[in-house]
Parts: sequence; structure tokens; C-alpha cells
Amino acid sequence: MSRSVILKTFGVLIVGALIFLPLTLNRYGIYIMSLWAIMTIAAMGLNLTLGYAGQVSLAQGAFVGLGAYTVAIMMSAGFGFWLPLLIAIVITFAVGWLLGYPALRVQHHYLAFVTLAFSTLVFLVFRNEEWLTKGIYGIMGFKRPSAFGVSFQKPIEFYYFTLGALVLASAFMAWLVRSPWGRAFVALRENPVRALSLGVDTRRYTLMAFAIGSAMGGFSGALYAPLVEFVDPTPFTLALSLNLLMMVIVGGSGFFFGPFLGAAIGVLLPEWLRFAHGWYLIIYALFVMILLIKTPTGILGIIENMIAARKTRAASAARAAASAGLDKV
Amino acid sequence: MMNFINLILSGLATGAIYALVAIGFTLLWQTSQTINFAQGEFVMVPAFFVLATLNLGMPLPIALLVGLALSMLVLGVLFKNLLVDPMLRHGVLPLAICTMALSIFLKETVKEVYSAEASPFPSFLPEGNLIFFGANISIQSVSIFVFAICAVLALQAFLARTSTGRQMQATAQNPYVAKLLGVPVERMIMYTFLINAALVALASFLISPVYLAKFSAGETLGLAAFIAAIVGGFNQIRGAIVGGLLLGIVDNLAAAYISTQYRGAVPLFLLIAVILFRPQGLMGRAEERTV
Amino acid sequence: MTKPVLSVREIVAGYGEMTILNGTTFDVMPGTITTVIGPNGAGKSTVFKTIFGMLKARSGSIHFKNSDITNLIPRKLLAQGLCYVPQGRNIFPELSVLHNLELGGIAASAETNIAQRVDSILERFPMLRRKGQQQAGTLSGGEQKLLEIARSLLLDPQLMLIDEPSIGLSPMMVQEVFSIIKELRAKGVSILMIEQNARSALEISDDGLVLELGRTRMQDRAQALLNDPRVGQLFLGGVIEENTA
Amino acid sequence: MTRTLMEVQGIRKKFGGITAVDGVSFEVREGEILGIIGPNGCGKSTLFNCILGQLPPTEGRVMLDGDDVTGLRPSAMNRRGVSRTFQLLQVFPQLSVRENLVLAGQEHKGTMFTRLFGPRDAGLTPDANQMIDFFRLGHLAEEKAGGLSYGQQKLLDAAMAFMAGPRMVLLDEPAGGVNLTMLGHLEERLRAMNTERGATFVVIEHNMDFVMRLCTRVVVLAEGKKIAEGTPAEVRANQAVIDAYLGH
Amino acid sequence: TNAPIKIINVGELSGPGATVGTNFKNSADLAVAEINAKGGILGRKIEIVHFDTQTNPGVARALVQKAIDENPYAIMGPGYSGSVKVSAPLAAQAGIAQVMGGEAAELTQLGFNTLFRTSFGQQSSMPKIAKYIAENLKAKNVAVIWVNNDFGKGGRDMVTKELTARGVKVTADISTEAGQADFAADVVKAKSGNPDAIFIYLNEEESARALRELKRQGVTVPLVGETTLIGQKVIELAGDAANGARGHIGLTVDAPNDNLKAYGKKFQEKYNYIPDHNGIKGYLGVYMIKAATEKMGKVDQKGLPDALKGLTILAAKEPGILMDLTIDKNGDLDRDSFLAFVENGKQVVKETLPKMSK
Ligand SMILES: Nc1ncnc2c1ncn2[C@@H]1O[C@H](COP(=O)(O)OP(=O)(O)OP(=O)(O)O)[C@@H](O)[C@H]1O
Ligand SMILES: Nc1ncnc2c1ncn2[C@@H]1O[C@H](COP(=O)(O)OP(=O)(O)OP(=O)(O)O)[C@@H](O)[C@H]1O
Ligand SMILES: [Mg+2]
Ligand SMILES: [Mg+2]
Repeated sequence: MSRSVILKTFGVLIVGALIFLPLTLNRYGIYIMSLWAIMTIAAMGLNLTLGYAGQVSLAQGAFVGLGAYTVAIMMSAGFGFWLPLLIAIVITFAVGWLLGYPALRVQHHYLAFVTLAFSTLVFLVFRNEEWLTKGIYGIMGFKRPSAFGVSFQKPIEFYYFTLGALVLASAFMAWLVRSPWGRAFVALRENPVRALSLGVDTRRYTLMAFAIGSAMGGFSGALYAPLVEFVDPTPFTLALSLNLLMMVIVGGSGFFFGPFLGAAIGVLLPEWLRFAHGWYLIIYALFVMILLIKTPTGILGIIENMIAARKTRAASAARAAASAGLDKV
Repeated sequence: MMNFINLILSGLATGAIYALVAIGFTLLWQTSQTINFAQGEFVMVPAFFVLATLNLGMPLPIALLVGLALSMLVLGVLFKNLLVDPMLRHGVLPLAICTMALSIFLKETVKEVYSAEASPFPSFLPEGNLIFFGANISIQSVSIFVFAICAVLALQAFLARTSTGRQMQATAQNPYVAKLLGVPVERMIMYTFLINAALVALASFLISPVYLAKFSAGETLGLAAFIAAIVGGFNQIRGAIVGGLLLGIVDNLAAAYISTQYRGAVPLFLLIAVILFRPQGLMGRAEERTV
Repeated sequence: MTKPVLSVREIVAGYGEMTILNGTTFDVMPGTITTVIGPNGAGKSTVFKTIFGMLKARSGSIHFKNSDITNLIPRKLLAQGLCYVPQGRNIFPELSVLHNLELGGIAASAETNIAQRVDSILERFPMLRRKGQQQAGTLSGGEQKLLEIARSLLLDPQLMLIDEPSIGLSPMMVQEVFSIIKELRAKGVSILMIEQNARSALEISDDGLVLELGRTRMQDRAQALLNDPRVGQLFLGGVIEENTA
Repeated sequence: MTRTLMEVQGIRKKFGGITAVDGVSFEVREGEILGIIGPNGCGKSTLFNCILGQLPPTEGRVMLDGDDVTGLRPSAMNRRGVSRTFQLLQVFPQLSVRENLVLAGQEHKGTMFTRLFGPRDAGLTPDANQMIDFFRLGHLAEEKAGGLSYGQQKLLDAAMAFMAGPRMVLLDEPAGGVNLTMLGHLEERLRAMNTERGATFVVIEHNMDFVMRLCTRVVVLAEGKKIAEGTPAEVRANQAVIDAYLGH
Repeated sequence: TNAPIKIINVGELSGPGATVGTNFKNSADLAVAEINAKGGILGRKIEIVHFDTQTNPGVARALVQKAIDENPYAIMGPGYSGSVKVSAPLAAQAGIAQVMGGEAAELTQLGFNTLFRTSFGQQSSMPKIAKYIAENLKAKNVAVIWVNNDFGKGGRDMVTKELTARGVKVTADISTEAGQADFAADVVKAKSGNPDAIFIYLNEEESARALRELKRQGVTVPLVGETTLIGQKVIELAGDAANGARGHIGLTVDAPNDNLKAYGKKFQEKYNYIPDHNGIKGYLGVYMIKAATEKMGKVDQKGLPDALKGLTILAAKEPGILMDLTIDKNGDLDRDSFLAFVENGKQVVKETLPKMSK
């Protein structure tokens, strides 16, 4: 009981910090917090595809890009924000579904390389199809959204907007992974052959895992565009996909709160390290390596192991007691 | 026709470079199930060991030896002991991520410590061109080509023919069983990483005169090597050669006859097609299992 | 009285925080077959893993002949004349059957002629010769197990640990494996074997051992155990409520 | 009364040059317990894989309730009420024993979408709890399945196959590694399901005592071909079977 | 007060633009050190801080925001046009001068009156090149080989426009990738258009590789480019193959100018390599700020943009500015430039092209 109290207090503190801390930050701090919220959404999507369903994807960055471009192109054409947002989600869902098909044939590193290729192809399209994307010059001149007469123009306003989106996305995710689907996704990861023979339609679940994960990426991209108010191809290279992957693994893949932590490390840590000037990336890379060496299952993996160890100790004691109770026949 | 020969020859030359990088990549996979995202950087770094030694006033042959030794130490022993050992049993992914971080680390360190500029790198091979079918091709390229082929043949024979090679493969497939059969698992893994380090060092010495020594040189190279390895067949060393050469040629033909803007896309389509229709790669053998 | 070839004393071992063996103690006499029986999850396999150094003993000691072998690594144990056939599937699926077999000889001393031994084993298991070039992973379940057993015969062990050799083997193959085990005994090799197929195993054994919840509950002559009504009820298929933690 | 539930017609399976199953035909009658025996590598497991769509047969057909179900995917077969166990261990190692069982039971009601909006533990029927108790897995319910002993995993695998209340179960060496006392329980359970619910079983097994006690009919394979079929007693007396399989 | 004057450089210190940004940063540091050694600006030392955009416009925008929050005297960078475009509105809104390295023509047309170039800009160099190709070389057909990033694309668009306007046809339009090693296919493609001249707009390393490949395939038509084709660095890397290449150069360390040479020497002493044109941008930028401040006679953050506008700085008075230059009302630079050839492994200036406003 006391543990749940601790957890609840901790939760309230974090939520409180997310709501009130930005009020004390300068515009840059707020921007970083918004970026964290947006990256968390994308990482959450990848966590579904990779962490729960076990489908290695190196294309999440491309989906963020697709979402961002959809919104930027449509907003520039005067569609407001909400319709483009919806379309971005629908498009990334559909493309994600299609990208799932290779996963039906190949797994693990093979799948990783198919998705890697896809992500590079998407980058080339962003860069080369100038008629649509303005190519390397990028798209500018669209504004942050407003809703119900409330504008999200100012940094702090837009931050609360992204925070709201994050809450929405987390709620959806929490519900999804706790539904029977969540268990079926895990079954895909753990033992697809057995799952199939238990009636789990592994094809559809695989496609769904890709589609939903990608749509979360698209959602995140749709928020990224108005955050930066400029979209060009450079942020959506393979590096972004790799970064998101790193966030998921470092936070703890397959754990609900993994992406929150991972994104915090991926987005905030480089900021905190800026004092180190040119060395900050070196320190960051070192930090990630040391962290992974210490906790190869991610930060939450370690915490879970600790909790499991405590439970096991109890079971172990019970077994020892029972064993001692047996007399020699 | 002349153009075509030119394209093929120069594709082969570039392809040989890819192949050289891909070999180590395949080797690491085949003998320790490690996907090394820093493989490109591994090829970039030894050149800087050599340059640093040259700056101390050493002659080139000494500098090359020092470079080789430092590579074996840093990219072989330290890499294995500090990174791979603690992570190997946790599966492919965390280690792969770790190598991504390592690639950032190596790149940025070279940039901060040495320079962000491309530096010319002395070649230990004679300059000059040979004439093939009327087209010029540099001695450098021919040497890379020959060296890549020799490296593959030697490694292939080593893995397939010698007991040590077989033990290395056994270790990769199932370290648990290997251990209980008495395979010195630790030592086998160490061999793998030492061989890889030696390979990347040699690749670095051969390639850097063409590619220049630059902190970012590994990026394109690493990616191309990935693709080459997969296309050729991840579980066969000789796949790296086929994959590398094919990639070099396809890249050139695509740029010449399809589109330069999308030249990067064509090898990727090749990659996707190969993975989907022949996942074991052109040279690889299928992995089948009964349930 | 002869000295035991293997003596296990008060072993405590387990996985992570979980302690499975709470002071397991028993002896194996030279040149005998000893069969271990016990319910699923009793810790039988765990004992074997601990003896063979795949799992760390937290306390207690294991002596082989005259030396202390507690927590030695498998390579050292192989050199001393132990060998181990674990439960489940333990092959290199992507290597050929022949290569799998040859890898069994890694720990052999320099003077043993592995090629010749491989040949004589292939003589005994013609199936393995027939499928020599096939990838081991494509063998049937029983064939994989046979491959594993065959592989363990490449060395000259003095003590063999075999974990449920009969799983997945056809009756004829079980007979074959049991007769190999008996031949080994005739050559002076000691065998420690786990079997669920307890009756047939005890019939060829000299000694028997009942393990439950990580402790030795009974140790006696095999014949005595076979005749003991309590064992019959508990582990030979008699029906009484059994004891699980 | 004894309707034909499944008919296997001339199944052949080749792997490259190897013919693992060579034109095997037999039928499974509703409510029977059919044994399949044969030497190692004679194609029993491969036959199961072909029947259940895990592998496409090179030739031949599988009829279920008179419908051609050849090449249906295992999940579809499963939803038609045919489930199976595996010879080698096949559980979900990182999930707890209970989650393994819930998963085994959840995919049978409604469509994928109604399940999404249905209760989380739709698969946790009273059956599941009963199953846990029955297989003596109660004290392990919250353990990760990957940490179970061999025999325990084997039992869990069998329990999963029974979760959705199948009409027909194909068991691939269910007795391997299972303690004899437990095996007695398993046998009773199969018999009970057979008589009470009319469930049909096809059992591959090398434990001849088990086969003799349990099965009503036995099919014998050797080198991919059917060499005998009949009651356990008939089969046991058949010289070809003795030569190929039983030995002396 | 005597507090140091704070300048914040937001540059591409990692990612694809790292070489660009590092040159810019090092040179800016060099300039700051020189100025501080001589007592600073109006007696006050300069303090320069560097932020890394990771070559990502989103990050660049955020960092310019952060820089503005720190209320600096002036902002330097970024070097990539996209990053400049997203960040310029912020600086304009805050009224802080932004002295950047972007080359794209449109940057100074967007109407931000706090934005200043440190280089020539493609809108001034490309017309000169197009004119040379059309009038001096009398070329009818031209192949354009360019690097497909923000820098190369801008140049390619500008030169294509200028060439077309002069009746020259672009018969092969060849995009290449940054870091590309093999130019065989590109050269084959260029040849297939039967050009009378080839315009090459790549980074230094790729220029060298392209030149080698052109030589290998026996191409003899004139090769025209910018600083990035005929700089000392390219010559060093390309060897013989560079001979005969020619082009327009705004500023390079090899220009026939003592100030430039001195700068090149100092840089090389400090950093051990030859700076490229991005280096000169960073160096100039700091001196532009210095000159404008001294003209105002006070350190006035809000007055700096106006002071920079229309400013003419003479190298005789301020050697750090390297060559006389005038800043126009859009923030573009105007000054002399050169036409140079590579002969026998040396850059030889053939002609000085005067300031446009003269
Ligand atoms: N890798 C593991 N991690 C955690 N617990 C384990 C592991 N392996 C076994 N156990 C636990 O240890 C106990 C004993 O397992 P062990 O494999 O020794 O049993 P066993 O007597 O060999 O049973 P069986 O007859 O089923 O093979 C079991 O309760 C099991 O849950
Ligand atoms: N993928 C494959 N490639 C090649 N041969 C295969 C493949 N799968 C199975 N086989 C072969 O098919 C034959 C039948 O295998 P199967 O697993 O069906 O045997 P089984 O009757 O179940 O044997 P056991 O009783 O040992 O389990 C074996 O000889 C095996 O080597
Ligand atoms: Mg066991
Ligand atoms: Mg089988």
C-alpha cells in the first residue's frame, strides 16, 4: 500500500512539474519542453511497434516527417490545422500499414533494413519533389493553430497544447496496451509461431502494430510543424529514426513510461550538456553507452527487475520453507 | 560503349571499397551476432591514428604499423571488453543502439580532437593508372579490389576449414552450447573483434587516400556497407564482395541512366527487393527451422 | 568401501534471487548408473547445471574423484573427464549435422583421433551419416536429441551427466541409447542420469535418487526404490496427492 | 454417430530433395483419440504442420467437416476449433503463466475489433483458473513462463491448447519430460474432455504405454508413409511396426 | 560599464554542416581573440558563445530564440540558408543584428532588416559567372553539376536562371550527394549533353573528386566554378586534375591580397589547416560588427543594424575586414571579386571584377 502511495505522490509531482515548471522557464526552455512532449509521442508509437510487438522499425523519423509535411503543405494551402492533422494521421496510418507488409515476410535485422531503406526513400522524396514539398528550401509561412477561440501562438500556449496532445496520446496508448490487443502484440514479439497456432491473426496484428505506431509518428510530426513553423527535409533523415530508437531502448522498450524517460534523455540531456561546448555530443554519447552497459534493458527494465527480484525473494523463501518441511523419507 | 565500360569499371572500384567495409560487418554478425552501426566510423578512425603518428614525425611504414596496433587495441580489445561483453547476452538491439552511440562518440571525438576538415592521406601504393578496355583505372582501385577478394577468400577458408573458425561460428550461434562443449567462448569473441579491427584498419589505409581522412567519412561508407552486406547475404562472407560490387555498379548505372536526384534510391530498391524475395541474400543460405 | 566418484555436498544454487537447490547432497559411485527422479520443477536439471559449472553454486561443495570441482568452468571439467547432455535442444541449428558432431571433440586431448571417432559414431547412428550435410536445425525433434547424445560420445568421459535422454526418442532408440549407456558402464564410466521414464531407467540402474524441492529425499539401490511402495505412489505413476510448493 | 471430422488425403511434403511426408491419408472420426506413432524423423511433426497450415503441403488435401481447409493459416484453423501443442518448447517466455493462458483463450470470441473494445481479461474464463489448478501451476501463475522447468513448460503448452475449448486438439509428444504422476492426470483430463465434451484428439507419442492406454486407434508412419493402422493391440502385434518402430 | 560585449554564434557544429560551422566558428574565435588582444571594441572585450544547431533548422530556430533570451549584442550564424530563414524573423522581432553565413539569394529579399551577409551571396556571384560563360567562353550548351543541399541547390537555381536569361542552354542538370565519392556517372551524364563548358558547384572535397573523374574520362571543355572549385584545398586534393579549372572567387586565402594571406597564415597556425570560404565569413562577421560599433561610437544593440546598413569599411583602416566592402540596404555585401584560373597547381588571378555599385 505504501508503495502505491509513493507512486501516486511521485505521479502528482511529475504532472505538477509538467504543468507549472514551464511558467518559470524562458522561451527556449519552453520550446525544449514542447519538443520533449512531441518526441515522446513519436517514441511512444515506436515503442508500440518495437517494444510491444517486437517489429524493429528504423522508419519512425520518416513518419514524423510525413506528418509534418502533410500539415505544412495543407496549412500553407489554407486548410487550418485540424483537418490537416486528421489527414496526417490517416496518411501515416495507411503508409504504416503498407510498411507492415515486409514485416510479414522478414523479421529482425532484415526488417530493420527494409524500414531503413524506406526512411531514406522518404527523405529523397521530401528533397526532390519540389512541386509539392518546396524541396530543400522548405515550407514556411503557416501559423500555429487555434481552437475554440483560444490561440496557441505564444510558446507557453503552444506548450500546453502539446502537453494536451501528449495526455491524449498517452491515454490512448495506455488503453491500447491494456486491451487484449496489447497482449496480442506482445505475443507477436514473444513467439509468433505459438501465437498463430492459438488463433492470433499475426498478419493483421503486425500490420496494426505498424499502422498505429506510424500514426503516432504522424501525429507527432503534425505537432512538430507548427512548433518550428518551418518544415524542410533535413530533420527527417535516418538520424531522427535512430534517435527515436535510442530513446525507446534507453528508456526501456516495452514499458509504458519508457518513451517519456527516453525522450527526456534524448531531448533534454544534450541541452543540459551545452555547457561542455563542442564536447557535449561526446559526453552525451558516452552517457548513453554507459547507461546501456549498466542497464541493457533500459532504465525501466532495471527498475522492473528490482521489483521482480523482490517478489522472487519471497517465492524463494516459500520454496526454502517447504523444502525444509520435507523430512527425509 | 566507352561510357558504359567507364561506368562499370568505376562502379567496381567503388564497389570494392564497399565490399571491404562490408566484410568486417558480415564477420561480426556471423561470429558474434553483433550489428555494428559504427562500422563506417571504424574505417574512418585508423586513418587518424596514422595521421597523428605522422604528425609526430614518424615515417609512413611505422605510422601504418602504429595505426594498425592502435586499431586492434581500441577497436578490437577495448570495443569488445568495454561494450560488447556486458551487452551481448541482452540481444542484438541494445548493443546495436550502443554502437550507434559509439559512432557519434568516435565522429565527434575525431572532430574535436583532430579537425573537422578533410585531411589528405598518404597512399602507400604507387600512384598512376592502368588501362583496361581502353579506360583508365587507378592502381589504387585495382589494389583495393584485389585486396577485398583476398580478404574474403582467406576469411572464408578460415571460418569453414579451421577448427578455430568453426568454433567462432558455433560461439555466435549458441554461446551457451559452445561453452558447454568446451569452446573458449571469450577467446573466440576476442578473435572476431581483433580480425575485424585489423580488417577495418587495412580498409582505412587503402580507402583514405581516395576518400580523404574526415570525421564524417564513415557515414556514407557505413550505410553502403550495410546494404552491400545484406544484398550479398548476411551470413556468408563472400556475400560482402558480391553485394559491394553489385552496389557500386548499380549505383553508377542508376545515376547515369535513371536519375541523379534519386540515385540513392536505386540501391535501396535493390535492397528491399532482395530482402523480400531472397532474404538470405544473393549468396547466403536460407535459415530454416522445424517447429 | 569404495570412494564415490562424484560427491555433492549441501549445494545451494538458483536463478537470480530464486534459490532452487536448498542443500542438495548425494554421491555417485564409480562405474555405476545412477538415476535421478522427481516431480517437474524439483530442481533436477538445476543440479546438473550446477555440477557442470553453468550455474554458480552459492555454497556447498562438489568433488569429482579427489579434486574439488565446485564452480569450475565447463572447459576445465571436460578436461577432467566430465561431460554433460542437457535437456531441451542444444545444437547449432545453422551448422551441418557433421559440423555439429565434430564440435563435440573440441575439448579432446591432442592424441585422440576425432575423425576416427566421428566415423565410428556415424556407424552406430546411420541416420546421422545419411543427414550429415543437412542443417542441424532441420532435423526432427528426436533426431536432434540423438545428435546431441552422439556428440557427447566423442570424448572419453569418466562421468557422464545425461538429462532425460529419452525425451522424443522412439522406443527403439531409447533401447539403443540405454544399451550404449550400459556399454559405457561396462567400460568403467559412471553415469548420472535424469529420467521421467523412471521404471525403465531404474531397471538398468544401480542406484537411484529422488529429488524434491531441491533436496534429496531418498537415495538407495535402484532395485530398492523400484520396490518401494512410496516411490511407486509418488513418482512411478501411482496416484496420490503430490507435494508442490 | 461417429462422423468423420477430418480427412487427410494424400499429404506429401518435400524439403528440397527430401520427402518428409510421402502421401499419407487417414481420417479422424469425431470423438476419437487417434494415436500417430513412428520412428524418429518419419514425418509425424511435419504432417501436423501440413494439416494445420504451418507449412504448405507439396501435395494433398485436408478436409475438415467436409470443407477443404488445405493451406488455411494456423490461426484460421484454430478458430475453427482445432488447436495444437508443440514438440519443442513453445511458450511466451516473458509473459507470466497466467498471461500465457489468457492469451490462449482470448482470440476466439467476436472479431478483432470487438475484442479491442471488450474487457481486457476476456480470455480469463473460469476454465483458465481451473486449468492452472489442474496442471499444478497455481504457485507459478505469476512466474515468467521462460523460467519454468522443461516439464512445466510442456504442461503449460498443453494447457494453452485446451484453453479455448477446442473440438479437436493435435498433441505432439505431450508426455515428453512430464512426470509420470502428472502424466496420469493429463491422461485423465484428455479422457474426460473426450467423454464429456466429445473433444477429438490426435496424439503423436513415443511413450507406448500412454498410447496403448489412451488411444482408440493408431496410425503408424515410417519414412513418410503410412505402414499400418488399427487398434493399439493390432498395431502392437504388427510385424512391420515391430521392425520399424517398437523393437524388441 | 566595462562588461564584455556578448556575441552568440548559432552554427552548424555537428551534423552534415559540421565542416561549414566549424570553419565559421574557428575564424570567429580567431577574430575575437585578435580584437581582444588589441583592447577590444571601444575598450570593451568581446565574449563569444557558440551554440550547435546540429544542422537542423528546428534546433537553429530554438537556439536563436535562446540566444535572444540571453540578450546578446549581436547574433552570428547560422550558415545554412534554411536555418537562417527560420531564425531571421525572431532576430528581426527582437531588433538584434544577425550576421549570418547563408548563401541563398532570397534571404536578403525577405525584408528582415536585421539580417546581414558575410559573403557575396549567390545573387551577386552567379550573374558574374553566367556572364563569363556566355560572353567570354561563348558557350551555347552548359552542363551543371551541383551538390543537392541547401548550398548547391541555391547556386544551381540562380545560375540556371542567369544562364537562360543570357541564351545559354543547360543541357545536363546533374544533382550529386554531399560526401559522394564516385563521379563517373555524373561525368558520363555531363558529357552526354555535349556541353561547351561545365559549371561545377560542389563542396571542396567533392570538387576535387569530380575534377579527377573529369580528367580520367578525358573531358577537355572549360570547367567553371566558384571558390569551392579552385581553392587551394581543392588543388591540393585534386592534383593535376585541377589545372585549367577556372572560376569566380569572392574571397579566398589565396587571393592576391596581403590581409587575406595574413589571415590564412594566422588561422593555419592556430588550427593547423587551411580555412575555406566559410572561415572567412566568420572572421569578417566579427570585424563587421566591430566596424559598425566603432562608427556609432557606442555599444548600442538596437542601433547596430542601422549602423551596419550602408556601411563602407576600408581595409586600410580596418585590416581585419580584409578587403574594402560596402554593405547595402538589404544586408548584402558588395566588394571586388576575382576571376582566377588554376595553372600548374597554382591559383592565378586573371582579372579583378570591380564592386557592382562602382
Ligand atoms: N532459467 C531459469 N530462470 C528462473 N527459474 C528457473 C530457470 N530454470 C528453472 N527455473 C526454476 O527452477 C525450478 C527447477 O527447475 P529445473 O529445471 O531444475 O526442474 P526439473 O526438476 O529439471 O524439472 P523437469 O522435470 O520439468 O525438467 C523450477 O521451479 C523453475 O521454475
Ligand atoms: N526444413 C526442413 N528441411 C529439410 N528437411 C527437413 C525440414 N524439416 C524437416 N525435415 C526432415 O523431415 C523429416 C521429418 O521430420 P519430422 O520432424 O516430421 O519427424 P518426426 O516424425 O516428428 O520425428 P520425431 O519423432 O523425431 O519428432 C526429418 O527427417 C527431417 O530431417
Ligand atoms: Mg529438467
Ligand atoms: Mg516430431
